[in-house]
Amino acid sequence: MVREFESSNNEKDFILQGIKEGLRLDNRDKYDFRPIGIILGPDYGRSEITLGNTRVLAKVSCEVVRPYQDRPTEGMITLSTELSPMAFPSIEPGRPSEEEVLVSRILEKAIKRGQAIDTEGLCIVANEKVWSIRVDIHFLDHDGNIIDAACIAAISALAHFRRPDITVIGEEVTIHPIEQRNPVPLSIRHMPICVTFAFFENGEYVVVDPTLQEEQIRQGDMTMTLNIHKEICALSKAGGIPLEMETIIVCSQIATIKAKWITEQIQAALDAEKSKK
Amino acid sequence: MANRADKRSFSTIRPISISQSLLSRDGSASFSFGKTKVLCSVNGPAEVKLRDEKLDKATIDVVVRPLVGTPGTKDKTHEYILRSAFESVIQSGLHPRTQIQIVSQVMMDDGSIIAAAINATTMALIDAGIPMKDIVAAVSCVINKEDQILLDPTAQEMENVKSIHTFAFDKSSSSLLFCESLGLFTDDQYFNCYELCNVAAGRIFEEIRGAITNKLQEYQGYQTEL
Amino acid sequence: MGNENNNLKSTITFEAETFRRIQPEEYLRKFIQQQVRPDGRSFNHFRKTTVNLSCISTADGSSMVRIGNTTVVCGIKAEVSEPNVNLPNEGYLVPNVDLSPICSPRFKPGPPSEQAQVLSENLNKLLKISKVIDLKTLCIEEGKAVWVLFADIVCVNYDGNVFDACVIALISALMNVRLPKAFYEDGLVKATEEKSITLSIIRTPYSASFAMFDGQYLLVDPNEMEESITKDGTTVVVDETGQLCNIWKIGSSCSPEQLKTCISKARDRYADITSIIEKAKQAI
Amino acid sequence: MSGDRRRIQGPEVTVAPIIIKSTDREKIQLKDINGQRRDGRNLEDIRPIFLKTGLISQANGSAYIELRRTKIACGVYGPRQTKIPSFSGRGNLNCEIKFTPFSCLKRRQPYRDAQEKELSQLVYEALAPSIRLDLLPKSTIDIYISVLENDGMASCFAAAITCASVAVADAGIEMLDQVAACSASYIDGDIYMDSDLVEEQRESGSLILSYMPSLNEVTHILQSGKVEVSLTTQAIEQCTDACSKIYSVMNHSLLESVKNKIQ
Amino acid sequence: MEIDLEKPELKVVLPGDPINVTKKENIKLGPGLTQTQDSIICIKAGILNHTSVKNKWWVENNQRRYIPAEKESVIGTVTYKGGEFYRLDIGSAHQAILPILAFENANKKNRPNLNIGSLIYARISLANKDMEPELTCVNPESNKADGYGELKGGFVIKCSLRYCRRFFSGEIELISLLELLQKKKDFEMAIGMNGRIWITSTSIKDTIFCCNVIKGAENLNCSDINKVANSLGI
Repeated sequence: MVREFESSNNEKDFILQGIKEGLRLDNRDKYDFRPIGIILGPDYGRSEITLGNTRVLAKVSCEVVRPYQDRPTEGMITLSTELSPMAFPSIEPGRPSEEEVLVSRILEKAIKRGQAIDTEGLCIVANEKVWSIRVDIHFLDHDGNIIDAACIAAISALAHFRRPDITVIGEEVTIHPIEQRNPVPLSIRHMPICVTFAFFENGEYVVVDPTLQEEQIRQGDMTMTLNIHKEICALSKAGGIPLEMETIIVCSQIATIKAKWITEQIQAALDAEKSKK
Repeated sequence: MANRADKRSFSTIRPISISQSLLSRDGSASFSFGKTKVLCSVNGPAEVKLRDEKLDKATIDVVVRPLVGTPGTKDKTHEYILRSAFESVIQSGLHPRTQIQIVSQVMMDDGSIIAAAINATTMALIDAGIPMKDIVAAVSCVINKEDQILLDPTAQEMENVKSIHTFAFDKSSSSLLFCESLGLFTDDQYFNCYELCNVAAGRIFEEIRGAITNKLQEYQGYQTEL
Repeated sequence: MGNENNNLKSTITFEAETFRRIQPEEYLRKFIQQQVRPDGRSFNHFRKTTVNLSCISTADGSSMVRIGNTTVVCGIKAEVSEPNVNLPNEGYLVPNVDLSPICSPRFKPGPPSEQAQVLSENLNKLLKISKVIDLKTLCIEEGKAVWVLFADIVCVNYDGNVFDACVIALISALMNVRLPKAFYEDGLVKATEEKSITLSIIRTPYSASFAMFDGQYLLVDPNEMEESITKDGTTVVVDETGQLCNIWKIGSSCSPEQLKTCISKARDRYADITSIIEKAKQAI
Repeated sequence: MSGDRRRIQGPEVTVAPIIIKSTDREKIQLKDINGQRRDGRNLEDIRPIFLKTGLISQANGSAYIELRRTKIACGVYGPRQTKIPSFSGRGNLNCEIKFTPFSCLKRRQPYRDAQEKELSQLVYEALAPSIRLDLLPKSTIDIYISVLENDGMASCFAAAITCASVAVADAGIEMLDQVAACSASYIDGDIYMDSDLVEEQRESGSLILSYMPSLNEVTHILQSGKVEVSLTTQAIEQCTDACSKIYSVMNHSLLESVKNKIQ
Repeated sequence: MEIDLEKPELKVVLPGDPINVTKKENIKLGPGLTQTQDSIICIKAGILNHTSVKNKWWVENNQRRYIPAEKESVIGTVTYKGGEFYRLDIGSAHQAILPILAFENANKKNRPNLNIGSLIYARISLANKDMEPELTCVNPESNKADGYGELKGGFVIKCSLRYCRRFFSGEIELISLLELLQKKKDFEMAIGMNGRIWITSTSIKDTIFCCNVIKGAENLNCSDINKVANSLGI
């Protein structure tokens, strides 16, 4: 196992003291996100996200498969979040780590259970053929808060994705290559956005979008998944210190503002990409 | 002559782009042939797992990650190719009982992916300062149904071909380090491909030198006389 | 005491076996310089190769191949399945190599090692890209049922050059396959008890492998020791017309002339393998 | 959905086709009026044994056994250093039996299944008493058995034990005695020695005996099915007799291999 | 490749490039170069450097991974505390050993008390590719601590090894940047050759400011550094 060493006590004390004084190393306010970079394309369904030094690539692909027998008219969505040693030198490929389980669970909730994508719209011929949509999320560099970054990458890639158009005559299905006929976007019901908080000193201090060094000293964390309509899709607080109800309410208010801000950025990136084409 | 879909001549490679030091690892680089792009990171010499430890040299660990889907036998084969090609140039004896980890991530596959992965790895190893006695560059070509040799094929050009060839050469003697040729082909066709790719590899070495020079020139300002 | 030590220093001698263990490369070099290999072969000599067809009655086609000590068994089992939605009239041919811990101390129990995966992948590519059989001939009922041929190759003894052995075993087992007559009826596939249908094989490629030592000595059909010392491998696959199907080369650098030598030796070897397989066919 | 990506993938679900049988298995006569079985054997006869040692050059010891269609190879590695650093005064014995995917009528999956785990444990139990593990502290002996073709599970399992015992002896590991194993099937009140697959499918029970002939000691015995005590006693006697015959084959092949080594 | 040493231009070399050395006697090869049977070749990419004093040659690059070298000062974090020694992460492949007695005035009874996670400024006393590096907190010339030992408080920034070397080589622009910064903020720093710079100041805010200025100058050239320095002066 390639070990990665934690920061020294000096660094940990320094960061904690900074947070208490409302100072972060990158001069951010406690409720600020790091700058978000979204690069879409060149092909459909690709999104590369930077959140400070955290870097995530999402790629959406599709294929025609047989539907599950118990859901004959629903397409499928698969999320793959295998952590790569590129961002996590200490992980062993092929074995899911604790972190990976957490990330996949939150994204699964946000995108699949939150029904961000209309799966009925992916049906081609009931019982016979449906679209299976796959989102591969690759973590390229890790400087904290991979969940929020992965969510932005996944949802922007899905929004950017186009599947080949089809014609159905009876049971005959023709798939038109994207060079021949304009491909079709997925029907996206809403865009779930994750906002992660880190807590320090028994919940007395909170920051949004923690960096890796901040994550190392946090005492607890919470991820809220919500959309621009101020609907909360998921809320995940996996362990850590207990929080007061009031804190959670404050966080949810901040999260609504952040979700709106992030959605606008994704939308701007999508619009810019569209006008280019 | 120029009747390829992207208006290239048969013996031209696509525009190459190289970026270095992109990630917070010891070394990283991306290498592109046109749209095909591979990102590679290198970590090490670092601590090695006890069971992988070699007493007289560094252990070279290669992980290849596909863009779509979970890694399979194809990616394992690419790992094996990369490790074999670079084990012969990395001076692993200088860092015994350590690990040099290479992670190659396909960013976009538009043909010639092994060649791009080999070139990206060369760049990332250079970026990490891993000692090497030579560097490696690779190029692919295909022979289509009309018996034409197409250098550096795109994904579309790799379909319905008679044969597919990938060659990797070292820089100092431009001799063959790795080759994979598949399909059906004659001796002459094979050696024509060999020659064509050998020349193209020379082009890639120039590009690599150019990229390194550009990067170092940024620092030229603070070269002080010692 | 001191005297003894001095004696030791001056007359240090090794058993050949000890020398091989502590200085394997030097050991091999000493032989090569005498134009001979540690197992007594000349550089150009392939080990004795035997093929035994129909050796496994539970398989629909089988072959046991030995090259020297290296032994592999290929058994082909035919099952049926629905075809891929996008390729409704194509069957499947699924080759897998198992390098189980029985065949060499280098393999551990558990999922396939990297080497096994590389062997399987290379065999699969060879079958697909060089089109050994037309998968459309494995169709039973378009869009409904196709044959799936599982070609499992088990290595029983690993003494180098396993790829050549695997190719011979796979191709000869494919030739040995006898399928029942199958028909699709009410969502089921029924088959006759009698198995007499052979596969129509388009091409029968065989491989020859080489290892380069010290950049100049080309050793054909390397055994385990030669492979592990040279860390080099060149494989050339040719078909019955002499066309090239596959050239695979890893390890130390080599020149075009050396590749040409490999290719011509691979063609010579092809003729030998064909006659060995013909003999095996007659022996059934 | 994903399956095992470390192997070349076939389709997700495959089945064997339904064979339209011309003759019903149930109607096959297992013995004729003279008491002769389909292959000409008498009920108490075992199949001819082909046994050879030293075929796996990479192993410390190896053996290959063939009982007509049943074909098994065994490789022994060790004694070698135990990987887990905890100290043990006794040697470790590790047995693994693996059926190749093409070895049975129905294709077996390539990964290790529950039956293989169980059989591996039984091989361990049958062999462990014969090996001087007390002389091998901190060491491990690995016995790998590969079933290339299986013509009757009980007889195949017995052959695997015999084969493994010879392979251990071939590796030069100290043993108290060789273990010979033999199986018997109870069919319609008769005892069929060393039954094949067709016979086995009709059995009401079976017995597998592992026996050290020189010491006259049984290392392992496994009976299944409901059988009268007297029949079981008879089966045990017949199996010990058969084991003694197998023992002479084992000794013969080991002697041959020693002769070859000396030459 | 022919490399003309008389020209003052950048001498960019790649691994495998042969070096044509005019004077073959008493040659000293530094990092990035190695000798094969009959020639000298580069094993790292970078800028080829040469001094006629002692006829020394080496390749300068932007490596980030630290390879321990004797006599260099490094900053490490304690990861293990044993009866005879501490183990420190200094960013190299192997952790470094710091013997308990390698401190000023340390003896069997009077031993330093460092905790896991403490930050130490130390000097490499032994470096060998086959052994774990060894550290000392005593300057062998004076037998005194001379600044080596535990670093209290402050923060650590990580940068390329070359950036650290530039401070030690006394590059004018960097030194003047530090001087200007010193005028504005009262701060202390320690530079480890392993790519770690420790900075402390009177307040968290000032430390963050200094860290960002120093970190920000890493990838700038001289004129840009001057610009940064000037902007500080206002």
